[in-house]
Amino acid sequence: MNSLSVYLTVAAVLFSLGLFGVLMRRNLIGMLISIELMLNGANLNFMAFNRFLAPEPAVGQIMALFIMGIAAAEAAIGLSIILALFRRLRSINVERAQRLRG
Amino acid sequence: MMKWTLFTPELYYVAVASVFFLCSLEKKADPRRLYRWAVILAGVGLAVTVACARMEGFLFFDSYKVDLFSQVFKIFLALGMFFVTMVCSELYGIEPRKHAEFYFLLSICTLAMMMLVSAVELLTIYIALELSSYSLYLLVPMRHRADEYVETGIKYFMVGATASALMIFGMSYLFGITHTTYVADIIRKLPEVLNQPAAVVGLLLALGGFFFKQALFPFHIWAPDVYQGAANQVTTYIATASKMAAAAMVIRFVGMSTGQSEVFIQVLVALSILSMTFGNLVAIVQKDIKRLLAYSSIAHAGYMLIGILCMTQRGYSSAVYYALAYLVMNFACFMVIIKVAPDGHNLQIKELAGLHKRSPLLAMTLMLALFGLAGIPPTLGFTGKFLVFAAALEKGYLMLVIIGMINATISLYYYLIVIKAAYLLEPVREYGPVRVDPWTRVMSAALVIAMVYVGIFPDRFVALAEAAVSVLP
Amino acid sequence: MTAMEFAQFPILSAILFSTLLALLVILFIPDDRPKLVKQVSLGFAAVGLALSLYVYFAYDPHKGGLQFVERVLWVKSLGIYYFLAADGINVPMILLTAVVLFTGVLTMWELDKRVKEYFALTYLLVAGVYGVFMSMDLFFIFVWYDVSLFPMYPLIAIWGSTRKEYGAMKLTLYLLAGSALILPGILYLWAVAGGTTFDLFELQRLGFDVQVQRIAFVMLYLGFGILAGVWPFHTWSPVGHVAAPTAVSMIHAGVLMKLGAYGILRVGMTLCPEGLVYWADLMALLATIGIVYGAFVGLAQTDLKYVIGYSSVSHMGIVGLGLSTLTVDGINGAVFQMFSHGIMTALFFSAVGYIYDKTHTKMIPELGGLSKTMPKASAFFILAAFCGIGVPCMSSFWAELLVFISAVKTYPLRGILAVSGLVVSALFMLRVVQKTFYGEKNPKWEHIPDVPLFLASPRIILVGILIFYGLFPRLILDIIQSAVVPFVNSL
Amino acid sequence: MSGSFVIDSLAHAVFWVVVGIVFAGAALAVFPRNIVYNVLGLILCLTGVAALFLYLGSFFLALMQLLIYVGAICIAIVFAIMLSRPLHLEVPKRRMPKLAAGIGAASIFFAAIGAVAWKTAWKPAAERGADWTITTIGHLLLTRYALVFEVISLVLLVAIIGAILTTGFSRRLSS
Amino acid sequence: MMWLPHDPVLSAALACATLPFLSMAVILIFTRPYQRLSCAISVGAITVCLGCALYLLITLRHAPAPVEYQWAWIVSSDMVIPFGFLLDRLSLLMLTIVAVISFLVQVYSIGYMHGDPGFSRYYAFQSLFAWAMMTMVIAPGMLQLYIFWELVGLASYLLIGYYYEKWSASQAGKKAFVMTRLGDIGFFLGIITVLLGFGDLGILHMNHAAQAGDIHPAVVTLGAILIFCGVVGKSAQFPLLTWLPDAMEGPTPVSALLHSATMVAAGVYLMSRIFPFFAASPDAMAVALIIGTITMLLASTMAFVTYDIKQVWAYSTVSQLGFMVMSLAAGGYFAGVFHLTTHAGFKALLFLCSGIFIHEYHTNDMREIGRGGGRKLTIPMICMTVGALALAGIFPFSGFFSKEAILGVLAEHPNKLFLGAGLLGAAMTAYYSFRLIFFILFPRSTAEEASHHEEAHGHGDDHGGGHHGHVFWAMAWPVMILATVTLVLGFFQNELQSYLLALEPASHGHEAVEHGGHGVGHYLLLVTAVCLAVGGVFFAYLEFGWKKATQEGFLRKFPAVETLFANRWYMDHFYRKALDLLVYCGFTNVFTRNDRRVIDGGIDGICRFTVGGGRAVSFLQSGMLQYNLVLMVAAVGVLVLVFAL
Repeated sequence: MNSLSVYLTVAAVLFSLGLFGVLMRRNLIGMLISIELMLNGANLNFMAFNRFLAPEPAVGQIMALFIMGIAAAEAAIGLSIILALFRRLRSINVERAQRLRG
Repeated sequence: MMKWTLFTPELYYVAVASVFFLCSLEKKADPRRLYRWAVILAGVGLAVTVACARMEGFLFFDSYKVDLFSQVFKIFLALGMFFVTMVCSELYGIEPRKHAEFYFLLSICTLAMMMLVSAVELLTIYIALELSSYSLYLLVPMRHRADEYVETGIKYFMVGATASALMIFGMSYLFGITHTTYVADIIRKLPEVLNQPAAVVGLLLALGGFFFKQALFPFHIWAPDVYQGAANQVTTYIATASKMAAAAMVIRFVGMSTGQSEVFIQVLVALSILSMTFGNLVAIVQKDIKRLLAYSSIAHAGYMLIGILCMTQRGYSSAVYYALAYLVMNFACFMVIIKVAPDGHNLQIKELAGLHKRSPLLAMTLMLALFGLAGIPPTLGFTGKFLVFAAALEKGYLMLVIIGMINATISLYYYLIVIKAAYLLEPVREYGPVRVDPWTRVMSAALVIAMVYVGIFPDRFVALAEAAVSVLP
Repeated sequence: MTAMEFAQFPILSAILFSTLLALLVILFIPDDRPKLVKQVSLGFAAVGLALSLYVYFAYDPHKGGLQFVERVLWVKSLGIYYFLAADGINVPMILLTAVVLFTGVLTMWELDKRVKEYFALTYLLVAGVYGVFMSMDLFFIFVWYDVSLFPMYPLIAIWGSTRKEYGAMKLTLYLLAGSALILPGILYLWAVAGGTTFDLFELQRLGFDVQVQRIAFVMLYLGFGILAGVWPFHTWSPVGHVAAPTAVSMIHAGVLMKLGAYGILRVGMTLCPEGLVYWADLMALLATIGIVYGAFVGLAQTDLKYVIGYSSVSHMGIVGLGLSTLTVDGINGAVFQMFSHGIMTALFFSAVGYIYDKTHTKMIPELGGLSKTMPKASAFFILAAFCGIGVPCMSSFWAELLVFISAVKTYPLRGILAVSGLVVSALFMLRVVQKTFYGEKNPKWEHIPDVPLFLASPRIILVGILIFYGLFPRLILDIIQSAVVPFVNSL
Repeated sequence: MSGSFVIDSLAHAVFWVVVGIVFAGAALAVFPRNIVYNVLGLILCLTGVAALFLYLGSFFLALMQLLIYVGAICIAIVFAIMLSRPLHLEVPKRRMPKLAAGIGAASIFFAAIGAVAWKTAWKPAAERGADWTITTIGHLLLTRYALVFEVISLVLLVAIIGAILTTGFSRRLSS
Repeated sequence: MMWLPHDPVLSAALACATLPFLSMAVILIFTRPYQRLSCAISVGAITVCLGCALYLLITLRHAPAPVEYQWAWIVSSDMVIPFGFLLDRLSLLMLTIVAVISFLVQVYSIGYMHGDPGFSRYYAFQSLFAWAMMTMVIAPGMLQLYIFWELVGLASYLLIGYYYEKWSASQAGKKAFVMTRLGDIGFFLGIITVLLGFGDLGILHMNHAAQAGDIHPAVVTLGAILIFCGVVGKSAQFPLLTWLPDAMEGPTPVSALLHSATMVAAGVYLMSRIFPFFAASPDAMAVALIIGTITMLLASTMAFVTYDIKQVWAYSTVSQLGFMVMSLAAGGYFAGVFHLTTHAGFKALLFLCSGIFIHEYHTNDMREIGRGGGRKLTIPMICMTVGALALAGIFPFSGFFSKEAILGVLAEHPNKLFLGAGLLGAAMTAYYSFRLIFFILFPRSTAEEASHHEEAHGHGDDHGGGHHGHVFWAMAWPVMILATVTLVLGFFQNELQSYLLALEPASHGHEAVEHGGHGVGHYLLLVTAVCLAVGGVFFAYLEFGWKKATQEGFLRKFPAVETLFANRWYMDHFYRKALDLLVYCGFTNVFTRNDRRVIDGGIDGICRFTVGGGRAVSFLQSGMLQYNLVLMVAAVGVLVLVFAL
């Protein structure tokens, strides 16, 4: 069963779980974690395609590598914004952030 | 070997970014001096970009393509950057000690978007896009005394991160189905496999990232909050320059399907209609002018998409023209907002009351810009809409055009409300005259003339846009 | 910029750009010199009038066809031409515009609020009107059409009266909603024709499929029809007229509404004759309803301007009816009616304007007996009312005559109904005249001076024109006919 | 043959175990309301993904996954948790409508991409290289992806500056 | 004006068709403040016109064929509407009548309107009236006739509502205009019918073609009946007759003009103008005959009960017009025109005389005038009696001759009912006209019938007091001239007949009757008629003139009938009700509501709906990040599903 579809399914599950987390978690850090999950789903996709379909095995790996780098940067920026928010609101609950609306 | 001269504008902006990075290390940077330097550097940047407009060639093993299309958008970006630095003379939205970083991030963002419009390889596109997004994520929460708007940054970030995750997920499908990351190769291979769901879904999700930048429905959700919550200058930048790159990329990506998939076009039509309608409807009830413009930008993304989804040369060129029009008109609006609210607060529509007395020039600029956004001749906004609709009708999308025009009528309503405030309402309390420095006067006059001139004599600009899109595969 | 075809002095451009020049000049006059603004405005209006008169006299009805042609390629890739020309239909319209502008400027001579902006916007508006009446290129027709619409908003909302913001908003949105149908219609025709030209006559030569014509004609008819006050899309008209300041009402009802009818004729009927034939029945029905309905509703109004507004609906119905007959007589009459209604309604509003300026009311029950205090001012309104009733020897009589003759011929039942509308219109006009001007002297208005000669001059001009063309209708009808005959033959 | 069969089936079994770990980690990262569990779940999940990378033939990426994700990102998150909200505070209750909406939207999406993944006839490339060496990756990084390589440094620079800027620590001692 | 001198006939016609208009324009534009000058201009113009008319009459009296001048007024497709002059015997006769009466009335008005603040305006309108009427009379085509016909209506509107500050006056003007308009719609449609069915609106062509049977009979009938609608409106025939009595609100000279030679005469003139056309359709003739008869009888009954001096004459006009219509409809072309002529004379006389009384006593009530000593104004009294005698058809006054001619025609009609009606009408005419005369001649000082009929609402002629000499004489001269005319005109019956009929060859049967109508039956009829008239006068004397008379009238014994008559057979009520019900409460109300609520409300509703939609949709942007994200993800999911499935 070590086939492309399995990997794609696993990736889809990871991605959807991440998405679910983003939609549902109130803890901003929890949301960030969920986004990391989504990126991992994409990563897994790249690696799977790389393994089963792609002509050049290096390309998918490089893709995944850079996505990791981006994820790191994203985490850094996300966390810093979350911390900045925390310093103002004394909370990292996303539901507190709903003053702008309509 | 590589012709590095092709890379001149980008290198120039790297240099600019370094300059401001160095400034940020300074103990105490004088905001006025920084402003002057920023204007000069941005102006030179515009000149450099224009000077490089006619260059063509490939860089970095074909992952970076310099052609008229990208150069035109680079000019738009440089123009946007220049515009935004111009209105930074009263940068009260940002803490004075962070001004250097502000300019730094602005240059980086511009640089990233310049790379974005030239990039023809998925990874490059992705990274460039992320770079520009990150700069903006950071610019948004920089607002001074932003207690009320503190949530903006996190909203922007979360939506952006989600959208970019969707995008990279879609790109992975594109990679999977076409086995390549080069746009040119994808365009070659995609039509064969377009009957596969993954191909179109990959394309659509990948487009999501740019739709996010463009604030197209359903990726628009950040726009109102961010427009309202960011400092006025930052909003200006987001509303003008950052839309340009997104438009270019949407053109590039939509072009991948080469009009082969009927369903894909229908989805784009639906998105465009939803975007126009949603944006215009919600804009009606807005009180904050920046928020109003946010919704209007959602609607305009829909109009622009009409041109793009035609997938013809005429359609793309109309979208390019529309992008230019949008840049100029939107900037004119924001310039007025910034000048009327020099302390950087968020301007309510009713605060514009009596603007025609407080500053006739600004009032006129605003009126013309809003009429332009509403698509009323003889402004360039009208010409843009006209071209877009012409392209759509050439493909026979009559209903789409009618819906677009009805939407334009709806939009006129809220633009008129703003104009009414500026021209008709008597101010509730005395606001005092608006301080308009000579530069702003020149700028206003130039904008007014540009809006009318390009609207009346569109020939050369249309030709330019057509030449630009003619290099697209 | 190729293909310059300036046969002679570009007189039409001169008229068009004189208004834009006026706009610019006015913008650069300092705020504190309102008198100068007015003088400059009047000067430019006079120049425009003189040039229009030149066009009117220089136009050769025996030769017919397009004259004073100016044609320059404007946007190459779309096939847009800067194409000005005039034929027998345009010439009266241009003249009408010039006259109404001139008298409108005179009528607003006592304006003291934001004078500069007012006249600047007026000139913008008029530039649009001229543009539509001169352009023979669909793109430019649409551009000028919109240019003529949007100044209405500030003009009404700033200088207006009763419910001005509501009226302005309603009018602007409604009319621009109309243009939301015109643009797709125009572009549709352009695209079907291959997307190479917006030149009206080239498009006409290319011809269209019947199905295309039917679709396009509906859009054009509805779009332009809204501005022409076609029932049931007329409700903006009374509301807008009531809200608008005097001269704006004059220009609006006098000229702008004609744009709609002109658009139907020039764009819709020229390009979609088959579509017109298909929809003519419905057009005639709507027009007839408009004629009768407008008169009846006018009967119930208590605001003078509402009355005029509804009379405009009724009279524009006559134009629509004439157009829908597709006969030379009918279209002759329709165009003639466009001209005479323009003059007449300008006279109406001008007369009401003076009364309103002095009494600050236009409610009929509050007025009454005005003829005693201001006989001259009243006389103008009464004369306009006579013209509205269709009294012979005033120009609109001829127009109505032609329209009704051809209407009865083409659509007997609707024609008879429309003719019967004349009784109602007589009833409601006379009722207004009676209630407003007749009766005992009203002590409230005793102190009001009668209109002095200078302020009366616009009305004198308008009355003069009405009667002049009423006595010598051929002077204008021959010109109109020179365009209508080939037009109908080409259908 | 039997040896390879055993190894194969063992590998197969381990593969499913790894998939189970990934799922478990993901679930742990998303569902519990305690943020610390989430981080631990994330770590678990990422490690599982690293293992999957091994299955997909890239030892290098698996290593990178552990280094960057587990080593850097998760630590950063832990620090953020420590800097932000006191852990002992009561976690707010879940709201059912939001939960339902979230589940609905996410499952639509899952169904959609699952269907896409399954319905698409994935075709391998005509010519497939087998060059899995790190050398090639390094070579590509310095040639074809040189621009990206440069830009990611910019990204990281922006991230660093941004993090400092946003959290309010100024590099200037004056403030 | 190069073409002017060449042809004196044309110049004269042109003068008639332009001078009064110019005079009006000059007065209105320039000489309004100068009353005497205005008056002089107007009277001067009409004098010239009179001269021209007489010149034309004399020059062309033996012309073998009608003289026609035409210029294209408008040209549209193949339709040419000419402006021009048709100078034949009928039009010249009528032109002269109009000119004479207009001239006399204008001269009379110098006295009557003396000192009125709107003196100039009055003369301007008079000029307009004269212009419209004269140009109408000599119109060569139906459209020109229609155009000036309308202008006549306009002029009468202006003159009836001359005292516009009086509500009833403006009301009466409006009523006159709208009611005649109602008839004119028919007229207009009739013209269009002829135009479409025949293609030529030249009066001579129409007449010839209709006689020759070149026009489809249905077209003729339809056209004739529709055109007759115009006659009904203009000449105040049943059922559109109620405007004419109200039209008394105008100054009395205006009434004189209106009732004799212009407004109402226009209708009958039209009928005689296209008489051959009418005659070609027996159905139309029958309709006209019935209408005329009804009108005549109805109007007479109304005249029985009114005390307003002008109203009596007004009703008498209506009934005499009915007579004329009857005559024409019965085929009596000459009789009708002759009666039109004589009637113009004596009716103008009657009104002008009444005007003098009214001017003197400031009241319209004949009893008041009588009590005030009306008989002391000898000249007017005599003249009025002359007029009344003519009206009653007593020998040798002009009315006698014309009425006899009409009765002669009616006698020829197969249905003798009409003759009976005619005779009855003659008797009634005599009764009510002398009722008036006796009221003034034999006043009763007691006011026993206090305010039973409040007809005489205060008249508007409240200018200057007692009559100055020249004022009185300005009024008296025209009256005396008219009285003379009334006396002598009847004796010119044969001359007139031969003049008029020379052009109308005695080819069609009815005319032959008139030529050889002096048989035994005719004399019998003559005697009967005179007896009836004298009987009417005598009956009136019994009731009003005799010393012991109660001056109550026999109708007092039938109060119901009296009320019916006094209320004009409730026709006004009917119209009022119909107008209220149908127009004001009906269409107007429904349409206005529809306009406000449905159409405008619909538009506003759409706008409100849009704004409301904006408000509703704006809840999507809830501010809660995750709700928005749900929206986004769900939308993307749905889009992806579209492709996946």
